[in-house]
Amino acid sequence: MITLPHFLVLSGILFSIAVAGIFLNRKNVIVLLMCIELMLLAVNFNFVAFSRWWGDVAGQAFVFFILTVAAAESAIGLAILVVLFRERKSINVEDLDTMRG
Amino acid sequence: MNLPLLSILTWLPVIGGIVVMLIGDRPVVLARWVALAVSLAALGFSVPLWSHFDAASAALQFVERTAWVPTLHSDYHLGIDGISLPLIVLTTFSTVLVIIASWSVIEKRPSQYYAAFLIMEGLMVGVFSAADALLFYVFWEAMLIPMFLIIGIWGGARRIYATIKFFLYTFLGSVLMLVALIYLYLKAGSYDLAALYELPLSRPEQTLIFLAFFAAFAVKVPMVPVHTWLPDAHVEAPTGGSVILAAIMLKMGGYGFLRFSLPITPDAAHQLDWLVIALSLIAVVYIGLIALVQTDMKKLIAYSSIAHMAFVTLGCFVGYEIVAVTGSAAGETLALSGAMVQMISHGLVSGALFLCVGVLYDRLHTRDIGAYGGVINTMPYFGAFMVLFGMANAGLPGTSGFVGEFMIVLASFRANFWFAAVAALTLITGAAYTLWLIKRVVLGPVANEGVASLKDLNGREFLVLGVLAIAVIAMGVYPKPLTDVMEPTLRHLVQLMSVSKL
Amino acid sequence: MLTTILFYFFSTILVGSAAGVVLSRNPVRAALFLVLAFFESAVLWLLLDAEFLALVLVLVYVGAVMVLFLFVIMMLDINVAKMREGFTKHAPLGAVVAGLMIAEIVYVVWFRHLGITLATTAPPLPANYSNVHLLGQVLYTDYMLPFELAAIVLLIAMVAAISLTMRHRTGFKKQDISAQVARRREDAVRIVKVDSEKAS
Amino acid sequence: MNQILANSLTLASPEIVLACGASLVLLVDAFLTDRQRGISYLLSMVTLALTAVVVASLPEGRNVGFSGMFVVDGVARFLKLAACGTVAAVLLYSRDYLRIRGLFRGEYFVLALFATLGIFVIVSAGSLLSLYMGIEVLALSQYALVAFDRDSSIAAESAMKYFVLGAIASGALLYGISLVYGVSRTFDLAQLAVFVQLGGASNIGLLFGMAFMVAGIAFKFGAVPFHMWVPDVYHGAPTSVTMLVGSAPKFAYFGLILRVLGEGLGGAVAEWQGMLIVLAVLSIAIGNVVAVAQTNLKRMLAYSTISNVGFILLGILAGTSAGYRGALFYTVAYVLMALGSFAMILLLSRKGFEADRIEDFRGLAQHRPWFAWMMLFLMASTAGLPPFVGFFSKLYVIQAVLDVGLTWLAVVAVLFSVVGAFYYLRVIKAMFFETAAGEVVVEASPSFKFLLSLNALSVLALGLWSGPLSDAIAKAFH
Amino acid sequence: MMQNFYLAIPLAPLFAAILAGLFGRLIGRVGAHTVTILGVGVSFVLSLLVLKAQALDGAATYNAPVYTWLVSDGLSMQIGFLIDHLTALMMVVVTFVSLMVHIYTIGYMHEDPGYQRFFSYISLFTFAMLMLVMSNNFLQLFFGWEAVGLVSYLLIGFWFTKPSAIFANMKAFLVNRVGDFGFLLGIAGVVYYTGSLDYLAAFKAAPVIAQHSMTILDGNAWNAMTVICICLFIGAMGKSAQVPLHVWLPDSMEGPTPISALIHAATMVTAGIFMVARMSPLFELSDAALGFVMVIGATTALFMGFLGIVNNDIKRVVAYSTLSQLGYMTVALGASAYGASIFHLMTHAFFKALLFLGAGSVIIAMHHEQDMRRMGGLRKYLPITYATSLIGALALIGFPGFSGFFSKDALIDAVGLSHAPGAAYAQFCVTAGVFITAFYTFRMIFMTFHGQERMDHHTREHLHESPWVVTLPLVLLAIPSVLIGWFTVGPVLFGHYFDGVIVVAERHDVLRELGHEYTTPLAFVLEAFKAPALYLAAAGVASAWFLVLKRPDLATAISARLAPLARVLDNKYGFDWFNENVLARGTQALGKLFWKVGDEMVVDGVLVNGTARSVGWLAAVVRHLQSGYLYHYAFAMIIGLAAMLAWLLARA
Repeated sequence: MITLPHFLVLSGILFSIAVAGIFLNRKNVIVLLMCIELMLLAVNFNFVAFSRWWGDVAGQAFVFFILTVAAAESAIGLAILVVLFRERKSINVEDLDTMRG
Repeated sequence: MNLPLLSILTWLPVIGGIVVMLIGDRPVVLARWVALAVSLAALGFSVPLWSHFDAASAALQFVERTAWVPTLHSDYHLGIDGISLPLIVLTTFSTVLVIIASWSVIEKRPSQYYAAFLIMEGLMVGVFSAADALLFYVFWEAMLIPMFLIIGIWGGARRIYATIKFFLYTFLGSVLMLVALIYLYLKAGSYDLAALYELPLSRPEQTLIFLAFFAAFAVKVPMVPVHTWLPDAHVEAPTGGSVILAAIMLKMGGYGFLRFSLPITPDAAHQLDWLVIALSLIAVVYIGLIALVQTDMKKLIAYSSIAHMAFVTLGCFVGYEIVAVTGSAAGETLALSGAMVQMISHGLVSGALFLCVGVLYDRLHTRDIGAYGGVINTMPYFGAFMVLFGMANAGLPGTSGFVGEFMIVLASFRANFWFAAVAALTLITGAAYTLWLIKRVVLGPVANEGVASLKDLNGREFLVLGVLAIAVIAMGVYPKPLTDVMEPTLRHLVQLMSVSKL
Repeated sequence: MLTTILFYFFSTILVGSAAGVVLSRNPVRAALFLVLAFFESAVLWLLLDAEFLALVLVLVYVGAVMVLFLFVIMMLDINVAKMREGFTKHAPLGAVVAGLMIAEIVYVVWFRHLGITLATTAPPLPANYSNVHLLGQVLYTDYMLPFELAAIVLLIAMVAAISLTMRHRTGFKKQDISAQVARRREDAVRIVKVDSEKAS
Repeated sequence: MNQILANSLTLASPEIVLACGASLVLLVDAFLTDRQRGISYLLSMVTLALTAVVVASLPEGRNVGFSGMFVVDGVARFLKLAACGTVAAVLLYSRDYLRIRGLFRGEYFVLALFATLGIFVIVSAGSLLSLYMGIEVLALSQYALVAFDRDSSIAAESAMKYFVLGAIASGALLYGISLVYGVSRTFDLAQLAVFVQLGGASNIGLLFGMAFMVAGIAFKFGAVPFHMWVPDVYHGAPTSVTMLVGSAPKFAYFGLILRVLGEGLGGAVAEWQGMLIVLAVLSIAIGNVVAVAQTNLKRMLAYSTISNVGFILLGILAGTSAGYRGALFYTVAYVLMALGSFAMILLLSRKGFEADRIEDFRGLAQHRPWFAWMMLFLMASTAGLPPFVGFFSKLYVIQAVLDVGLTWLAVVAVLFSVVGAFYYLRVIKAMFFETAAGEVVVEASPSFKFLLSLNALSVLALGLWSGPLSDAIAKAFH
Repeated sequence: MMQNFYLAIPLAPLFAAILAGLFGRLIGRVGAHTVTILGVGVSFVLSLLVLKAQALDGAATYNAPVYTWLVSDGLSMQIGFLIDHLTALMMVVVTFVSLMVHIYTIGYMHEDPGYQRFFSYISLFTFAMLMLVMSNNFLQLFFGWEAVGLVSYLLIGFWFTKPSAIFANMKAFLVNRVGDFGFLLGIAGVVYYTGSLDYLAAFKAAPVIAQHSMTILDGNAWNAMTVICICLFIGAMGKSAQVPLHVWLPDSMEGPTPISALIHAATMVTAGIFMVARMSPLFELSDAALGFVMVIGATTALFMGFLGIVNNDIKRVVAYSTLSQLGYMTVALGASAYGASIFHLMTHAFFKALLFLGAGSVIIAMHHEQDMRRMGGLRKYLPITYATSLIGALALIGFPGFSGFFSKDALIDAVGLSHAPGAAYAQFCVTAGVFITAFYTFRMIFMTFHGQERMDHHTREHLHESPWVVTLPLVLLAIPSVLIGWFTVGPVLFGHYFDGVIVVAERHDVLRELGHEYTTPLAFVLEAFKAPALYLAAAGVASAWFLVLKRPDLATAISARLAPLARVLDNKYGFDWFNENVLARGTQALGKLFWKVGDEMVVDGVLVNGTARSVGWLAAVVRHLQSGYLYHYAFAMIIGLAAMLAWLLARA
């Protein structure tokens, strides 16, 4: 029997993996962007599951907007990435340390 | 006379200071004369303040009151009583002297120097005349900035260390007071001092509030062990800064005790009076001994200031012990009155001593005692003044320095023989460090070529020191006008102190 | 029963591919794992009767966003050889924190049921249920404001992306038709009087 | 078009004007040559002015539109006006800076206007959904603005950091929203408030979601430990962008926290108060302490921001209306001071010289005494010294904290503000006590100087006479 | 009317002092001494009138305030005069000696550049001393007390380029301050118990004090009167140079000689004696205090006399003699023989001033040489000085018929009758002191005026008698030194002169006991031949003659034989050593310790800068968390989030 908590736990695991990915990844910025997508995906799981269980379309509507925003976000993220690469010739996370302290 | 005298005394110097700053250094002469004119005007306005003051009343006089911050129920509320009046007059008086004393001495941005002092003057008058706790705090803190600049811009070699130390020390103390004031406001619903006086407070509340106030005022006075900013600040400050610092800013601590700690938290003050008394007595001995071994003239006088201000705190708090021991309030007013007199006197005497050091410093650019010796040979008038002020500092009867100490010793004997005994030790230590200073600097054969080349006081310096000398002696010979002004207010204060707020 | 099997099957792959995104050394491979994760999610969403969103996920994410990712990876010409192992000595600590997060979430949703009473199964859907229809109905009415804002978000993304990445390169030759059309004779031809006799 | 929609659109008219204005600028700018960019600038200013006029003419009282997603009340109107003014000031301040650095492009204005729109949406949000959309409108504009100087490597780096961390924060916020939604079955803040009132305050799911949301909000504010982006972004972004990022959005975040915690989860104040206390204490402590070690003024101001955010949180965490009022007062005062401080950096910067180190201010009092005094006002105010407005703002929030019995918190806060005073003093020290290494050049336009003076003097004036501002705030909350 | 009259007495010298001090350059040397002598002269004449009115015309005691200094808490502090027999006597003594010194100074200081200043000071001193003795209250007493101390300070350091002088004046002031410390406490005690600073009011309430007890140290209840009296007496010890606060007086000889005569022999140092006598209503109520006074006085009387024996500086010998005589007066006070004490004070003022001025005259003649070992045989060069000094010496040793005889003999007898604690010790000391006094006095006379001439040739050629302004005061002082005892011993000592002024308890009243046997001065003189004192004095003179003139070698031999004792005496019992090395160095070391360790290390180093440093250190550490790495930032956020969640779950 698949209950709501099943989905919620799944989303929790996804969310945690995504988060862990962000701070475990020490090399590649672009993977960070992917982790972000993954994180939003996990959130969407929650919304969709709740929406289904409560029979309320609002949750799905929210997911719709999240998807839109996430797409826009990726666009900007990638744009910044491109600018960064042009300046640094690198997208290595460890190189992003000129400002500290 | 329907002029808003207190507002004039507060804002005239501030505006005058801004004007002087805008005039700038070109020409300096103009800035200087405007500064002098403003300070003289302020002194002039304090004359009617004294003459129209009803010395028989303990009530606030010259009251001005308009809404200021309605959301905080805080008013622009000025008013003075017998405690404020002498301190305000001392402020206006000292400022004039400081401006004259720095007439041609300051070379770096002189107009800003004068401006800073004028602004300080206004703010100090504000502190002494504010009848609203928030307004008081605003003036109290606002004063830090000009003083910070005065020490930092025109000070000596370690001026930056000294001024930052001064600033943070005093700021640290006063923020705690702010918390206490806000707390009181929340309980009383108003920042009006009269309302705070009537506010009942439980014992733990009083204790915490008292300690918060204590943090602010003890630093300002300063009391051992939070006194170490003072020697540094004094040593590094320019002469005028030292004078104002010693003559007035330290008084704000004592004023705070009288205006806030005692009437607002009488029970806690009673409960913790041992702390204040103990610290005061420790200061007399400890600081006295430290002053003895100083090699820097200003530092020596600074330490002597701390020891003298210890009398003020002793006088403020010994009253509770008097009641506890004798069962009567007789002597309380005497102690408070002594504290007030001591403040005024110390303002004159230490100011004068700092000016004396300034006179020497302007000539030889050192404050090291070892660099002098036999100054009186080349500067007889100066030597005479220095001996006079030294004697006043040592508390010689006939000078102002004696009056307050005498009153406080008399009063504290009522509380405990040892209070009086330790306090009276200042007769010995005070004389020791002062006379030793005089011996090494003023007396003796001409020590070196520097001393040999000294020129005696010029007319300006003579005027300043002469006026101070007259004040010191007049106050020593006939202090009654001063104490009469304060007496009803202090009696009222004793009443406030004796009514439990529990 | 079937849903249970499907759920566990796809969710296992989903978690695995998510882990693949995080763990793979090669960004291209990570992107492909992410694509896989999106597919699995779409399937699971179908299990939740969210057909429209499932399709959007595949179309928009797999079809557009992930392609963009791959495009950027290619364009930036990242030296994959240099992309060594990305984890460092602090990885265990990171794993602990991630585990803690999972534990906390699991505790709340699994053991505490979010503090509310949850129906074991999803309520049955009405007979004429149409996911797309329902969404379409609310998007332009109740959700008008966010919808407009979504448009603005996209506009911002566009403006930002263009302004950040578009460059006017020097030495770049392009045709300017209006300039060509607006050309006048005087601009192009200069009549010079030549003293013929002195030529040569 | 039905009446309800018409009403909604009327309520949203400022946003519409703003969005149209931004689009117009975008459109017009495409046809302008570099020398004509001034037109975009003017158009943006006109848009802001128009918007402000429209905001001011909105109906009084609390009005709801767009199915409850959009709320216009006194606070929203106040915050919108403040945001308009702030953004306009930022644009004016940054004009010369941008022009000199070749950044004077239409997109800057477009993004700034969109950011303003985001602020508007946030402060008017009636639902978690519109709140989220507003946050993203604002955030995306800011990411782009931070990276706006494409030739600056540190700008790109800071933008990247800002973006990634911001996305995590968004994720956390969304995760929290999803849990709250899962428990309360609504996005509407008013309904959420009802749910919380009816016993939801003790629901673990709700609280769990709330914690995620608090983390997201704390990131936006830059509260410790979600503050790490602040110093790098303030440092890396072009100063004019730093100024924008560091000023107007604070109004939005105030609105955000007010709407979410104050209105939606107001009934659970006992639950989020503890979290905010920790955040506030950490922010005040770490912000003030680390600022001491900074030599870069922008970075120092970033840490100063962190500590000030802690103070704003003090007002919020009291959970009383006086606390919210105090926090808003604080926000206004802080924005004024931050604007002025960054403007001082802009004042001294010129081509190839950013003037963002404290030592760049050496000897200012000798060469430009007027501006040295202005900076002194700003620094003293930020340090919380009377009679400047910064003092009163601290007074209000500390009062709020004391009012709910958190005396120790007030004491901690003021003690750390003493530490804070130290680094503001360092700036004053550099200006007044030290001598300049070389010539101090000021190339700013008269309007810049005028606005800066006005800005700094207002810090003093609002301190001496804080009545009007506190009255206005009280009215906004009425 | 009377008030103005009395006011004129102190104000005349004050006015003169101001004139000479502030406008000295304007009025010149002649102007300065004219105006000051005029001022003091007026005081003297008026004082004589007062004495006449009091002593002969039986004028009532005058007690009235001049003005109110301040009023606080119901305690009125006033400046006012109490004119009675005691005061009148003191006023005459003070103004007379002062006048003599003024005149003498013209000659003594005529070459000094600080001429006007000197006159200003001594006139100022006269003013202060008059304020002291004329006071009707403790405040003014203290004022005068400190004022004379100030002038003493200024005068000892008159030659301010002389290092020894400015050391001595500081020492004098500080030691006096130690006394004042006790004095001030005593006054505070009086005010506490009586509620008044006024003498008469306080005396009236005095029995009340004696009923109180004070706990000074835990477990020890002291009679309040004893505490107060001892405190007051500590003040007297400072001013009247009683052991151990005597150390300043010998050093004060660094000042010009007229000062030694005026201040450090005749007037100021007797202020302590005067004060105790004035306070007799208080002291009478505490036997313990009286015993204390007596023991201190006796010790001073004997042991300071010893020091006179070994000293070779002519002025210092006189100074030690002064110390010793002050001890005598103090002993008398302790024996409740206040009258005898005041009487001795008076006679001593004349003959000691005489001796000092005589010594000054010698010093002038010797061109500021003070070492007696370089003198000798001066008798023929300085006949007047010799004659007058001899009179002074005879008066000092109590040669029958001379003024000193009357006072000292009565004093010794009185001590003999006393039953106060320590009376036996005191009696021994004063009796033995007679021999010592005679010995050192005549040692001085012999060494200076007799025997071979030991001065160098140059000095000898210029030896001549001093000018008349110097010798006139000598003569004028010699007259009372010889005669005054005859006229005054009856009324002052055994009559009723001090009745109502000095209060003596019935059981203490030794003078009245003595008075029973008194008939006439002549009988009193003859009576002395029955007592041992006279023979001791004679023995003293004889020994001096033997050791100084007859067998000088024996003196050296004796001091060699008694080397340890001689060393003790040479070191003046080690008081100076103790003060300088233990007290002064000790306090300095303590001050340095407090400063360097307390202030600089603990308060500044640890608390203040330590806090600043630890903030800086913390900043540097926390700064490192801001590593610049994105993953650290993210990690911090996640930890924060996880912690918040954990905290929440722990609470829920």
